[in-house]
Amino acid sequence: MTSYADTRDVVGRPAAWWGMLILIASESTLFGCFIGSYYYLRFRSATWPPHGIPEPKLVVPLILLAVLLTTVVPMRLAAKAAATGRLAATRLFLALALVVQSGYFAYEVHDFSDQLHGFDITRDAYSSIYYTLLGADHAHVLLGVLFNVWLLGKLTRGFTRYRIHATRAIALYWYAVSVLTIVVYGVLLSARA
Amino acid sequence: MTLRRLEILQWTGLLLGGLAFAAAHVVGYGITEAECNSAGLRWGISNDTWEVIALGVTAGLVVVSGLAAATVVVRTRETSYESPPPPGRVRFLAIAALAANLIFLIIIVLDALGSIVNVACRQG
Amino acid sequence: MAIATPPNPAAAERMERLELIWESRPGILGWLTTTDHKRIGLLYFWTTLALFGAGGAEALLIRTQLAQPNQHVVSPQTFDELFTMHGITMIFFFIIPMTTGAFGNYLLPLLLGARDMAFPRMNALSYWIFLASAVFIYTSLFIGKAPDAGWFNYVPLASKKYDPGHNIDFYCLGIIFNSIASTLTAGQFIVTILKSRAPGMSLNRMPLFCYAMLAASFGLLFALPSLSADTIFLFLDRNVGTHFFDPSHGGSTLLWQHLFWIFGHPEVYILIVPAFGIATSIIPAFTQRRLVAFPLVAIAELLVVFIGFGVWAHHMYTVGMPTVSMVFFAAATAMVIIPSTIQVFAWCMSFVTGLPTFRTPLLFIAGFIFMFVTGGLTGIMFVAIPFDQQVTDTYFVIAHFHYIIFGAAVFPIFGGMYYWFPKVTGKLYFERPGQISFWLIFLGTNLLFFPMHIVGLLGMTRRVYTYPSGIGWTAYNLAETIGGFVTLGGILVLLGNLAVSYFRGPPSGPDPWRGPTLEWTTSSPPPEYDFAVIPRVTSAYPNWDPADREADRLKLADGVLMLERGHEQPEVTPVDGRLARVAHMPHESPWPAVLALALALLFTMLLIDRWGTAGIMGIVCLLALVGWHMQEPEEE
Amino acid sequence: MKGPRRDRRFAFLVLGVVPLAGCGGSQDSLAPHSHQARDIANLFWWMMGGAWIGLALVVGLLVWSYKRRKRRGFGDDVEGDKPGEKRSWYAVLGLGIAMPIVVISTLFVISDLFVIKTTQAPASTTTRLTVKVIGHQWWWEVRYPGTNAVTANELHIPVRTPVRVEVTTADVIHSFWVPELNKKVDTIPGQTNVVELDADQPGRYRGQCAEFCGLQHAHMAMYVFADEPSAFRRWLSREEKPAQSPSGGLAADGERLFLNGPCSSCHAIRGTDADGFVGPDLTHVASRTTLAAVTIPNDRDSLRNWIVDSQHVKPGNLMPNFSVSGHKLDALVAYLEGLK
Repeated sequence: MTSYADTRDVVGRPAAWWGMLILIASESTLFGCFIGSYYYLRFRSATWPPHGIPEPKLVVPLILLAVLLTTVVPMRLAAKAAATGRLAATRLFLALALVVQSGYFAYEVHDFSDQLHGFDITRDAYSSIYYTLLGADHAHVLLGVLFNVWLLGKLTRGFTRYRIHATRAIALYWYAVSVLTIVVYGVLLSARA
Repeated sequence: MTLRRLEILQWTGLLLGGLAFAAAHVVGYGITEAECNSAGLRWGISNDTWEVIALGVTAGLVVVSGLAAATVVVRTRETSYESPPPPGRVRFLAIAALAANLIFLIIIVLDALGSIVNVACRQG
Repeated sequence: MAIATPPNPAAAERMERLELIWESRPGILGWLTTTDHKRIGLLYFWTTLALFGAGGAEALLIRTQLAQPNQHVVSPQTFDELFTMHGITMIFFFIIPMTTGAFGNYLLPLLLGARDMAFPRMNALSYWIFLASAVFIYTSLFIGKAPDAGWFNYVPLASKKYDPGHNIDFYCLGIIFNSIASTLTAGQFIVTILKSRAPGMSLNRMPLFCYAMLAASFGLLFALPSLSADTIFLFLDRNVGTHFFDPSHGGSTLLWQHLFWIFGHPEVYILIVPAFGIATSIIPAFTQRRLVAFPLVAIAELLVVFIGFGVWAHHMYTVGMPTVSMVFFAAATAMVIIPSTIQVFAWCMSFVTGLPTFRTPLLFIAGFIFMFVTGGLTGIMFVAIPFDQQVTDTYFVIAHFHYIIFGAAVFPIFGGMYYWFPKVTGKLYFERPGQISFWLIFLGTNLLFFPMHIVGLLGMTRRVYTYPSGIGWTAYNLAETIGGFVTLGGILVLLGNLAVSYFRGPPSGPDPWRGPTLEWTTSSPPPEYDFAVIPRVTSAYPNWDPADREADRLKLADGVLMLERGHEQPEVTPVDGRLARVAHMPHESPWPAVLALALALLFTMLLIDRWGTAGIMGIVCLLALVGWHMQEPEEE
Repeated sequence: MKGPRRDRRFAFLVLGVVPLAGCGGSQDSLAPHSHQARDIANLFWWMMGGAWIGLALVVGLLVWSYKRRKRRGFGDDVEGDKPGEKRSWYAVLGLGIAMPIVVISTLFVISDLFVIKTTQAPASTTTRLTVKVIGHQWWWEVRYPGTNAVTANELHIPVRTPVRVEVTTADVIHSFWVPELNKKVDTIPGQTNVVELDADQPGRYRGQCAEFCGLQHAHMAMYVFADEPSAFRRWLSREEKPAQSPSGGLAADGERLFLNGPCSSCHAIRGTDADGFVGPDLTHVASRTTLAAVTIPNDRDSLRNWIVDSQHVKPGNLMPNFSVSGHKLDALVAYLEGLK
């Protein structure tokens, strides 16, 4: 217990990172409940998806998924750059990720409204849980996009320890959203089985 | 035994059993849900077989986890659970894990008894 | 040994700087923008106390209506709204916010040796959202549109077809709104407990109160999403036309029950585990003995919540599940009892082997043990599925969970009020009236709840607004009603005692009980910065380690670890509590209140189907968040 | 009958509350009249005995701590702030872990592996009669498959005969519960649940909806009449018959009023054009002992009052008040009272 009143040595992860982890835990549980409900309803219906509803598309979603996953790399690089205080690099990687993510989100919204024309959310239990799950996932992508926009805005006025922590936390959020999206697609596509 | 190894055993003891139990609980319930509803007619799975498999595996994991905790408790009997970390904390959490795994194991056993003795899908 | 009087001029000068850095803005504005965990704790305390009054009034109205058969004190509709609001209020707006929001906020940093929560502004936000949600849900009562399908709100009774009014929409939105506040509290409790402990407080040296809060927070964090999903589904079913709960379109009414009880049963443990924490704080102080079997009690507090997630379907034994499914939950139900038996006997052995002085706080804990064991034993009976199926939805169940919720959750709250009253006010309460209040409440509650076991076995079902005479229920119901009013009397004595003591009580000094934990090392009431020196911790009972306290005094003299340079507190590693970094804490901020207000408007717009306006409010919330984060903790 | 009642009295004294004279009433889960209900009741008595022992143990420890409040620890282990720690650990491990695990596991095995077999839904082969009970807000519709018999709120079964009761709902979730005969079972939309009734002596057993189902949940009771098999067959054959219309006079006016008035839009009377299905089937309403789901007795005054002012008797029930009086009311009542 020596005099470390002035110590600024940094061990372990900042509270901000842990806070983000908590948010992720809470949101993942929400998705867990949606997914549980999905299968609960599925077990109760003889045909899934019900007659008259097309099986969920396979190819396009997988391609989109791949696109979204690629953005994990720049996010990771951004976090690393921030940790070592390389401002320009951080901005670059964030911007790169943001472009791809926005593109992904834009297409998904378009695709979502397309499907709604096919079969409406008020059609039956399948359509209800299908759109709820998909919509919730898209909403989380949107939140991530907003995070990145906000962070880039912040970084225009340089680094502070606070912003470095924010970068780490938001990167963590994106890893989680990517995993979440994989799981959600997995569940929705399982209707083909 | 090195502290590092004790650490690993202690965390195994603390986490493995709990996770295994949680998984088995959800899966075990899910199996019955699936079999005893219209979907199950299509899949035609046998409740007892699946339950016994799931619960057997889990019981194994819980036992492993319990043994890990027990090892740590034995190996650290010289230290007190109130002594400074890491050793004190390792012993502390190992003692806790031992109790936890015992409880998980009993639940798994009772689950198994229940799903074997009772007729699957008979409304209770 | 308060660190109120600095030992030398240098130290005095440093403490002045601390005062300046941490002092909060004066007046109303100070309270609106505060991020001080103690002030937020007090705000929570007064708000939840008021709501406790509301819930109690509802309960007494219910008891008055049921005092005699075939009475018409209130109309059936009013009765339904009363018991629904009673449940919602006591669970979501009294016990959870009282134990976590009030006790947790005020005490956690003090027991951890921290200066504030890990996320002070988030802490403020959780309070303002809680307040807004309380106003939101109580508006429904005053405009005569209160939820009326029970706090469990089963569909299809709660569906648009059978409940077309806004009553249930108030329920859905109010519950979602409130659970945002609880989630925020839970999340930052977890981070605070993991990251903001005093250096040296490793997991095996953390007070049991903190374990209890950790367990309750994990419970809230993982239980509330299930309720949110459920209420979201119901809101969509009612207002968008989805079919989650509509069997005619492939939905399932039982889906509601599953999701509800996946939240609802952990909820029960979330209600009582913080009370365990209060008990495990009071027992060592008044037996002058470290709690027996510390590691087992610590894990028990976590286990009861963990296993509590696996027992939900024992609320649904009568819905016609396959026997095998029920047995799964019965097995978990059977073993979730073990953590509680561990704690009960650890408490009792501490009583036996320590030197118990039965002052009011310990009396309430003894009463709590009695009530908890009684309710627990009837709980064990629900392991027997056939018996559960016989008595579920009767007054037997009401008796059971009121012994748990009033006996095991509220008794420790009362005990805690007495125990920490000197710390919060700097005054001592009066002992004699304290003991009177205990005995009134103890006898009152037993007279109120015990006969419910018997009328339940005699077949009296729950949620009936009246009952016929001649079935042998009348005498018991009358006794219950009398007991209710006796309990009210006891609570009034308690509040009166504390109110008078606040003005007339003798000064308490920093440590009237020779308490074991860190809050007793600082002055009463504690300074804004809680501790002048980040305390040294080498056990779970730091105030009983004279060497460490002496070390603190020396550090104060040399100005070590005072962190008087800025709005700072140390962060530690989550497991072994080694110093990780010094964190910069944010200052007071108006944004939490603003954001809560915007959210309240958002939910109001959803309620009255103004989706467009609701969207605009959503954007306002985002802007508020941006404004919030404009202000960064300054670096020196 | 004398035996169980006395020891139940005794038990209430044990429970610490003096019971009413002749208490127990007619909806008493501890006055079993079937082997299922008896098994459940016995289960309870055993559990209650254990519960009292457990409570005594804990209270004993607390009282003991009060008696020895001046002494620390055990034996010579009285030093420091953990006096008597070792023995306390043994107590916690023994009383807090080992003992409850054994006791509760035993309870689990007995109740959830064996007793549950007697109370769970009967296999369709083991019962000799099936009755369909349909929950409505706020009354019970009773049908006897294979016959035309339809009645309400009063369910007749042959005594000493396992009867399969299939419960469903027409609207929200209700719960079918006759505590003296068996556990309760909910009526779930889109699902049929089954419970067995097997009364071991003739009698009238009160039941009540146990799941909150709206405004008049409090007034949704029913009677189960366990008749001797011969009496049951006579009752059933009478219930099957359509109503014979009155030869003339007051009752005949009443029939005309009933069929041309609003009554027939909600109520059915087999053998007439009245085929409403919102309210109970009234073909043999006069043969029932109560009205409005065991809310009021089935006599002339109650019936009159029910027709003109049901919203006062049972606020919120789906039958509006009718402003009929004088001759018309007398006629209606006469007609309904003739429907034996």
